[in-house]
Amino acid sequence: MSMLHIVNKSPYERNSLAAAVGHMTDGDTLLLIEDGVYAAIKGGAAAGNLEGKTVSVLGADLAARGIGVDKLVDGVSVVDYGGFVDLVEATDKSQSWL
Amino acid sequence: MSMLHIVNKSPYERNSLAAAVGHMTDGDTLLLIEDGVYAAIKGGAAAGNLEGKTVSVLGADLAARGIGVDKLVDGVSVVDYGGFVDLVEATDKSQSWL
Amino acid sequence: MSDIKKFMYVNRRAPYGTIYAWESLEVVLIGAAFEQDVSLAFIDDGVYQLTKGQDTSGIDMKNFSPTYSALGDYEVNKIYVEKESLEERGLTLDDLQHLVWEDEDDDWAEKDSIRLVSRAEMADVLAEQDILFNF
Amino acid sequence: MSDIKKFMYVNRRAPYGTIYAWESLEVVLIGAAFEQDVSLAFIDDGVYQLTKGQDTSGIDMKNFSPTYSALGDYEVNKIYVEKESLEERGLTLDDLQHLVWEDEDDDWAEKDSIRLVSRAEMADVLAEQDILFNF
Amino acid sequence: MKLTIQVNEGPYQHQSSDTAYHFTKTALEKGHEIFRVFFYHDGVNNGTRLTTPPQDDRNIVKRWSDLAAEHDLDLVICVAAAQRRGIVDDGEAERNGKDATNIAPGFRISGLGQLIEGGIQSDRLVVFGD
Amino acid sequence: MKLTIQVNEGPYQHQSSDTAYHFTKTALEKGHEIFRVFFYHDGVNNGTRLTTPPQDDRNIVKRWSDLAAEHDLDLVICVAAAQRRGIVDDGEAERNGKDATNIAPGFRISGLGQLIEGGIQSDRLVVFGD
Repeated sequence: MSMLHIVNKSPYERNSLAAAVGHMTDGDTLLLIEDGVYAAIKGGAAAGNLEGKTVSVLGADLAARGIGVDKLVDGVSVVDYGGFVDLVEATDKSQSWL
Repeated sequence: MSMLHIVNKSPYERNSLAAAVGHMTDGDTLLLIEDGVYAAIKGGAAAGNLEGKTVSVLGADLAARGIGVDKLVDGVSVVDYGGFVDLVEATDKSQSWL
Repeated sequence: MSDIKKFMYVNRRAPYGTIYAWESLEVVLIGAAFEQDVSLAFIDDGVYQLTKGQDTSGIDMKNFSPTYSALGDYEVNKIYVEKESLEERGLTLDDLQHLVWEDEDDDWAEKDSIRLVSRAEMADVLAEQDILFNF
Repeated sequence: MSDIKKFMYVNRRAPYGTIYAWESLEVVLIGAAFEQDVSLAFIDDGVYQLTKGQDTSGIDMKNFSPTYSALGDYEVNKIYVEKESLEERGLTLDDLQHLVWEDEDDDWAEKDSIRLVSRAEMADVLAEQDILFNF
Repeated sequence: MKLTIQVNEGPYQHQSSDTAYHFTKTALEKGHEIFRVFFYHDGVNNGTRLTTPPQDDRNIVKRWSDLAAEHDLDLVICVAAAQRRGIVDDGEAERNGKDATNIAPGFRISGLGQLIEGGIQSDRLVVFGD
Repeated sequence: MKLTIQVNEGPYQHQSSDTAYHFTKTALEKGHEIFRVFFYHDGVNNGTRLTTPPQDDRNIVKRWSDLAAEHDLDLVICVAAAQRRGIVDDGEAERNGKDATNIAPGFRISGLGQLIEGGIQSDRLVVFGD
C-alpha cells in the first residue's frame, strides 16, 4: 500500500529525513513541510537524499523561509495546503517522521 | 577562557554533539546529560566524536537509560549533579548546545 | 475495509529525555482494549526504550520500562526492532529486555515478542499497515 | 570583572518551524538597552534566520526577518556567521540580508555588520565571551 | 475522506499546531470530513483560553475555537496529558480540587480511547508534531 | 558562585525542567547562590498551579514552588512568553481581561530584562532546553 512520508525538520539538525528516505518503498511519496523544506535546496549537502524519490514541498513553507522555486533541486513538486490534503487522499496512509 | 559545552540530545537524532565538538578549544570540557549520554556508549558510531576531548557524563542519566559504566568509552568521567555544579564553577562559562 | 485494522505504533525517540516514549506506551495500553491487529516498531533512538537495567531513581522520574514486559499479556506481541538502528548505536539484542508472550493456541507456549528486522524489512512491515501512530 | 560584559547570543535554529529564533531576537532587542558588549552568532540552521525574501503570508505567521536589519540602530553590529554552516546548506552570503550599521566615530559611515568566520574562528569568538545565551 | 488529526505540540513554540490548523481548514473547504482533532502531549496546551498573543500575530487558540464553531468540529484534549500540563475544565477542576479552569471554547477533555477510535473510524490519521 | 538558571521547556514533555531543578537544588546545597531562575519559551508552563500529575510520578510544579519557599528563590516567568502560552497572575488577568489565573505559588511574571540582569549580575548562566 502506498504511503506518504512527511518530514518537518531540517536534515541538518535531525535524522528524520534520513529515516523517511530509508523506509520508502515503490509508489511512496515524500512530503517536505515546515523546516523540512530546507532539504530541497539545490547544492545543499542533504539534497542527495531526494534522488530517485517522488518529492513534494509545501510552497507556503518555502516562501516563509525565502526559498525561491529556482533554488530547488530538479523534479520536486511545489504544493499548497490543498495539494497536501490531496496527497493524503492519494496515498493509503501517512507517516510523520517526528 | 575555558568553557563547559553541555549536550543533552542523542547524537543519532540531532547535530548538537557535532556542533559542540566542532567548537571546543583547548581547556574546554564536554558534559553529556539527558539523552546526550548515549554518545558515550562504546562501539556506537558517534563515540569517535569524543576522542581527544575532556568528557564528563551525568551518572543519573546513564543509570536511567540502563547504561552500565562498563559500556562507556575509555576516559570519560562519570559525575553526579554536584559534579555538574563543580564543572560549571571550574569553567569560565557554559554553552548549552540546544 | 475490514473490521479489524492493522495498527502500528512507530517509536523513534529515546526514553526520559522526552515524554513521547511513555505517552506512546499509554496509547498502546489503552488501544489494546480495542481488539485491532497491533504491532510496534522501534526504529532509530526508539530502540533505547527497550534496554535492560533502567534505573531512574537518580533522576526522580517514573521507570516505565517494566511495562514493555507486560505487553504480551495485552496480546501485543509483534514488536519489530530495526537491526541497523541497534548496530549504529553499539547495541545488540542482548542489551534489550527479553519480551515474551504466551500462545493460547499452542498450549500457552512462551514465545519471543521481538522480531529483529533489517531496515528494508521494516519498510515492508510499515507498508503492510492500515494506520501508523506517530509520537 | 569589568562593568561591561561580553554578551553573545548563540543562534542555531531555523526560523518559523520553532519560535526560538524569534524569542531570541526579542531578548537581543531588550538586552540592547543594558549597554553590554553584544555579539550574535549564527551557526548551523541559525544561518537560515538571516535569509532574504522571507514571505510568511502563506503560513499566517509574523515575518520577523526585517527586525534583523534594525539591529544596527540598536548598536548591535557584531554578527558572526559561520562559513561552513552556509556551505553545507548550499547558501552563500548573497542569500542573506545585507546588514549594516552607521559608525558614529567615522562620520556615520555605513559598515557591514556581518562577519563571515570559519568554524575555528567562531570557536575563538565564543571563547572570548563572558556569557553565552542559548535558545 | 474521513480524517483524524493529531496535534502533539503546544501553540507558538512549534509550527505543528499552525500546520495542523491550515491542513484541517483546507480539508474542510475541500469537502472532506474531520472525524476528530486529538490534542496529545503538549498539544493539549492549544486548548487554554488564557493566552494573549501579540496584536500583530495570529491567535492560535481562538482560530481552533472558531473553526470548531463554524464546522462543528470535535476538538478533544487527552485527559492524561492535560492533567500533567494543567488544562482544566469544570469536571477536572472538581475531580482534582482545582480552583480555576482554563479550557477554551470548543474543546473537550476525554480519554486516549478517542484517539484509537479516530484511528478505527477514519480513513486517514495525520499527525503533526515536533 | 552566583548563578542564573534559564529553563526553556515546560514540565513533563522534556527533561529540561527536571535537570534544571536537580542542578539548582544541588547548587543550593553546595552553598552557591541562585540569583534567579528564569522561565522562558515553553518554560513558562512550569508555573501553572493547575497540573495534577499521576500519583506515582514527581510533581514538577510543586517541586519548584517548594524549593522557592525553602530558599527564597526568585522564580521569574517571562511576560511575553507567558502571554503567548496562557500563564496568568492577577495583574495579567486584569490587564488582558482574563477570567481566571493559573500561576503557581512562588512564581512571578516579569520582563525579559530580568534575564539580562541575571546575565549581568551572575557569575554563570546555565541554560536548560530542548
